[in-house]
Amino acid sequence: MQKITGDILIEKASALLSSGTVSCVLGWKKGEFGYDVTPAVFSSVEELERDFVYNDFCGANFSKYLVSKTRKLEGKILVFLKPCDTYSFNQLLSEHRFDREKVYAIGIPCEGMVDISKVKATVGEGISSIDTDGDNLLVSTLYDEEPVAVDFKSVLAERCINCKSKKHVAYDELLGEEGDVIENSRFDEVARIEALTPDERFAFWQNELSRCIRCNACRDACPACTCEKCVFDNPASGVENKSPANSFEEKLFHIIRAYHVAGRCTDCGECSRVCPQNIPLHLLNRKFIKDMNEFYGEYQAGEEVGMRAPLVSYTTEDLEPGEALTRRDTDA
Amino acid sequence: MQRVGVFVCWCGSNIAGTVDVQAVAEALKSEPGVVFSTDYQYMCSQAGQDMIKTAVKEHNLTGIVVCSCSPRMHEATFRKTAAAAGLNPYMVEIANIREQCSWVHKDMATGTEKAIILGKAAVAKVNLNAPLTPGESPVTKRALVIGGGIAGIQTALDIADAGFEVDIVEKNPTIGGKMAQLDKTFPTLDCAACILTPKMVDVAQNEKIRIFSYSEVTDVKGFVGNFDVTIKKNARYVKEEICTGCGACLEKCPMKKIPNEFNLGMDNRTAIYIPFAQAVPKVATIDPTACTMLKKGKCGICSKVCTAGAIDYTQKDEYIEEKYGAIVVATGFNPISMDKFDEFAYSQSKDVITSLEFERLTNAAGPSAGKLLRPSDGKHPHTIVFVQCVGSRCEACAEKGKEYCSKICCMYTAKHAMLTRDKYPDTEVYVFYIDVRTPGKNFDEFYRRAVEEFGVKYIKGMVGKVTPEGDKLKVQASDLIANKQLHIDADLVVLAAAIEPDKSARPLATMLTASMDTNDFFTEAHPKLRPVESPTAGVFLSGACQGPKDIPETVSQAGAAASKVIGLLAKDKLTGNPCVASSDELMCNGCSSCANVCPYGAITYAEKEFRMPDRTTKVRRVAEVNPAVCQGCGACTVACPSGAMDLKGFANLQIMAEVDAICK
Amino acid sequence: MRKCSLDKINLLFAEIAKNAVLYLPVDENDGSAVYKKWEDGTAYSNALNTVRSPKDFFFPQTENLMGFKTLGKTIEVIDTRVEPDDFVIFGVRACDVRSFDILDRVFLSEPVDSFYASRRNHGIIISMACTRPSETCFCKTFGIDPAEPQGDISAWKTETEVFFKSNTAKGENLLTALDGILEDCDNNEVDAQKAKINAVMNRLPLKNLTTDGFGGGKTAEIFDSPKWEELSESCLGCGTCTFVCPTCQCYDIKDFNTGTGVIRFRCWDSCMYSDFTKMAHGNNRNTQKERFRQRFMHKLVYYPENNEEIFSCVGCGRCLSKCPISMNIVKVMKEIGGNKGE
Amino acid sequence: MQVNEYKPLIVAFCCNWCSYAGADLAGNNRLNYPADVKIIRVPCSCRVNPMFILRAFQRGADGVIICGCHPGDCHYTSGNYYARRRMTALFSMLDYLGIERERTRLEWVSAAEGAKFAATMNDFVQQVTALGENKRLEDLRCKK
Repeated sequence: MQKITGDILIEKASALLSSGTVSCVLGWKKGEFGYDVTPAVFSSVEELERDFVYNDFCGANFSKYLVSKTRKLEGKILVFLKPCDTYSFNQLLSEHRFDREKVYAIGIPCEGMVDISKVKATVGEGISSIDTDGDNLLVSTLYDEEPVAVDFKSVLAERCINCKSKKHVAYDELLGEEGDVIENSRFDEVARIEALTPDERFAFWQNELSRCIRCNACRDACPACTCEKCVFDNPASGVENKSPANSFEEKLFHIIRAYHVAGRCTDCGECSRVCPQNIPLHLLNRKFIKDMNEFYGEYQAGEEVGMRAPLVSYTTEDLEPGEALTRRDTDA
Repeated sequence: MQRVGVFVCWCGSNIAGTVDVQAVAEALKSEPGVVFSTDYQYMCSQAGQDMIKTAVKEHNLTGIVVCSCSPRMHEATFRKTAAAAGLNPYMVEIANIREQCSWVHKDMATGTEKAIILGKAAVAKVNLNAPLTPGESPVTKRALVIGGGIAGIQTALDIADAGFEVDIVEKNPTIGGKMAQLDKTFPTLDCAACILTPKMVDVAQNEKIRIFSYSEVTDVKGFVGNFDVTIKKNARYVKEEICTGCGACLEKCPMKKIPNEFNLGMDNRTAIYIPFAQAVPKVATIDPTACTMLKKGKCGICSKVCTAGAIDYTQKDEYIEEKYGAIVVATGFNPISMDKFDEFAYSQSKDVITSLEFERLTNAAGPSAGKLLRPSDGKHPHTIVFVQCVGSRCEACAEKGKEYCSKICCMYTAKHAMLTRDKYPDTEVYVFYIDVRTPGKNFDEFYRRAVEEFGVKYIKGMVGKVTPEGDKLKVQASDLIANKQLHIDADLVVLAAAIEPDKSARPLATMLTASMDTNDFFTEAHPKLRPVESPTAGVFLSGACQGPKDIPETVSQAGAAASKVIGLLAKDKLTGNPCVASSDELMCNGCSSCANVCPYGAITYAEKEFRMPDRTTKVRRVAEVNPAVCQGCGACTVACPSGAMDLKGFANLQIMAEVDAICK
Repeated sequence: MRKCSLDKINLLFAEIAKNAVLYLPVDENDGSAVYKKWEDGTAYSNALNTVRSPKDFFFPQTENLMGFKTLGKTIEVIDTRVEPDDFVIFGVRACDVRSFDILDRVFLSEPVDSFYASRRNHGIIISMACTRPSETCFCKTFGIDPAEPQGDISAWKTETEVFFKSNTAKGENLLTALDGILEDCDNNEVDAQKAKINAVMNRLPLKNLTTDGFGGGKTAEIFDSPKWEELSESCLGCGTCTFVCPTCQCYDIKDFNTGTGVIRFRCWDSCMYSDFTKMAHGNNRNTQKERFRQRFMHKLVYYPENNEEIFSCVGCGRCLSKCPISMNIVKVMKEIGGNKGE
Repeated sequence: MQVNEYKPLIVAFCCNWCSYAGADLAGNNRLNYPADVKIIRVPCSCRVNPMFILRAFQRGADGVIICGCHPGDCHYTSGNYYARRRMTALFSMLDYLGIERERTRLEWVSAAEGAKFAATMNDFVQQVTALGENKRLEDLRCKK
């Protein structure tokens, strides 16, 4: 359940719009069924009052939109950033992907976002509305007389269960109380896979990646994937491909995508959220993060602007690849 | 698609012995783009090159593949041939079918099969080659010589003689190096000082040469023709330009018990000192670790006695930044430490000495004024044992000594033995050796004289143990020819210690980005064809920093390095390596990953306007590569996530084409 | 009408699988369902529908068209076509069945797409009436009755039994072959089932969504609507909607260099992609707005214009549940079409 | 009679300054290693893009080895340090995906180490031969 309400955000945004501080607002627009909110640009108070919403389904990370919107839109853009979004925000600034001056960032608290597929797995299809009641979601369906109570914590998105930080690392203004970086167990699943035998690992990933339909949603939603043109879309790159013609190409795309964002990925989890096939793509990115933390020291992309990512720096004493693997084996 | 000509070289039987060259030529004929394919005995010969030129004309070739020796050997040759035939020189690719094929595989079928695959890879690559034009950069017409021994001195003099300015950076208070410590020189036995000191004076008096003594290089940036070097002038607490070298301060200095480095600690010097009488610059230096004024603020005598007023206790280290077009490394050598050779009792007995110490003992300016006296009791030694190869050719014990031959020991030991017998005929002189190596002009004659004329007792065999006993040194050794054990009661034992590169060489190599071998000797660009150049453009090698050398060899290499430097400085502009990185600005995100990994700072960013397909304009930050600064390593190309950064001559598509060709 | 008790459904599957490859929806761990090949022990899913549509069986994501073998400078053309085995798809929903009509109009009109045609010939579709439509369902908008699914054989499922009715000769032949397991029955239970479904249909949130404002001839009216900009504002330009859509049929033809030859294949493409229909001069739809508009104009205007007013959307709701930013055809229809669907 | 013995295909990326020269030296000294090794010259180990490695596996390579100057000896000062981090990350990821870690290797071979080059190649070929064909990163379309 979100502690801050949409009304507070609307009030804030309206004030900034009216005063001319910002010319438009990047926010969530309500949809048909309560859970299908859409990122949208609001440019008037009327639009805000009519459509703006902030609820348990506002998972979309707006940071990436700033790359295109700051180029396209006139004036300053107001953007609402949840704690994890602020890491992406900083990372994009480190990479000079948008003009900070064109953005007014408001940090907003987040209690974790709900994965609607988990709700559906509990109550089934046919959701007509979703309300909240304390720590529960009250889900009304076409098939149940009474709303079904669903424990909020039980339907949190994976990335929110393993939330790494409630702290905002960038903002112009903060609404609500500042949180802290959280001790989390987000690498446990990676460690579990690492501990499998190579055959098991291969089977695991073969099964996961074989579902890929190369819709590119992971890439297109990823705040680190902001290339003007992705190598996989560029016929001149020599590796362009459009579909996973076979298991090699599935792996190629996902290995290279994860590699390209290695050290830049803030672990926001958008890739896994948007995957229509529910492939746990974050486990690829987290593998790189975990490795680099273990081999080169703790590093959180986006923690500050201007940090040097592990793959664009070095020490003369770095581990050799073989040593790194052996060390991990013995640690495990 | 190019029109490719393939030229398969036999290299006599070097290639043709294990590779069916005709089959290779025939197989490559059907590769895409290939319009002509042939083989010839020596493609690098004039006739071979002419063959290429004719083929280019007759078949309108746009690309050339030579299947031959390593590109490190003849790529440049064939690029020139291509240029002479009117092609862009970078339209040439070499398939290395000698070093990486015919020489490492014994079977004809295997060799031929692999040669064809390597040829296919080269064809695949050349099909994607594009003509490249090198960029130009200006040349700073000044050279830096690092090290002021005989190598550095000779190089500097030769460069200055050609009219270019030279700076010598020497870490010691004086130039002169190891040669200044020597007594006589083989095989002519002229006195080292007599031939060296005039050269030192020449250096001092040459208007084109500046000496930064007691100084070191702390940073090197830039590239061939345009080095930016930071030189640290260590504080010597004496104003160099005022000090007249009169030596009054040395006499009055109360700290007189400082081991004298110049005499290898066999006598003492004062805290303020001039290493030796002919030092250049002849300027005093205060040893800050010994001077009570500097350590405790008490004394100041030297300042009082200096009539010139040259003493300055407040002097600070000074950093000087200079630009150079070329850098010569002449950092020289040192004898290795004898600490690990306890069997020779070096640390137990003062009468076990190294050859360099022996050199000082026999030098008229040395601690014993040239009289050969035992360091322990000042008595005349009657039996002297010379031990050769102490730490040299030490295959079994790499952590103790060196695997290589130190090259100079055989000759100087012969010299020492001969001179001893000449001056003190009553002395018994034994030399223990593994082999006596005397390849050099008049070298073997010299060694024979020592044996035949002077009666030095050469014994093939190694000394096993030296044990001090009373005033004698009990030497146990084996005589391999007579096949018996020997016991000699010696008065003096002289160890021919292996030599190793100076310790300052390793950090310097890192600064210069010059490569070194496992022994810390600088690597030459080519062991035979480019022996005085480092693989790093604009960095040259002079003297023993590249490998053990005697004086004649050092001086000739010094001259050779100088002539290479002169050749470089004589140019107004340098044409660079065109195989540099370049960014496709339409793809570039401006994310800075490339600049973060560039070791040369070759990448900068600019805000540029782009006209979009929908007729709007957008301003984006994009990377720009300075082709004169880029050295073409390719680090940026992999750091770039969008693939905007690519490397000319080693482009992504080219390398992938090679991969494809090899794997198909 | 014939029926089979649910207890015996596996016998039925086994019988079908004797002569053809049988595909049916199977539950995944994450609660979704996917079509999988039936093997002994495979359980038929109760899910409403699959994440990927059954169009994949006729129009797979990648399909080899032909090959070239190169030897030196010679090229040999290779026929890579593999004649598909006979197959049966079980449990296709009414909406998805309609999608085959839409695809047929594209691929089976002259010139006939022989790859598609061949798969159509080899495939038998056993549809399944819906029991529990989702809030995202709006097949009714396009005149589809989820209680009356088409296909070679129609099927209805109750708590205990599955009922079958053949619609085509192919379907009848299959049902006849299954005589040993099926038993004849009347329509009563199926009619009751249909009534139940229709009752639910009247409660669906999108029940009143209409195609008003769309259809052939509407291009001029809505092409320049300012709403397109707003709707497409947050579109990521990914291909999720396209790839889960049962009616999207665009593909790209590409060559893959194997090192010793070339495989020419086609693969799905998406009009949402920036390089879609890219030509020598560049791209004719340069902004995401234009690409976004194209997708919906095609489904709701261009296709009906060329196909007797049949819309190329079947209301299956996949894009509603899978779009990463929850933008979808319903929101477009409501905004642009001017009907609120309330 | 020899039965069709399995011969692996090994792609070796060698930096121009050290390892390629080391390979040349191995040749100069006539130090044998299997012809299964095919060398691609790159200016520096940092030029090796992970995509090249995956490409080699796709096209049928059974093992890929990257050779560069010893740490500290890079002709470009730091290229091999970046290569080391990149390859560590990549190899670890491939291992995570269940792809045999023995198929990839990073070695430092100086221009003076002809013997090491030959020994390394002999060893790597042996190691890959023991694994057999690369099945986990293959692209069947590229099979002969």
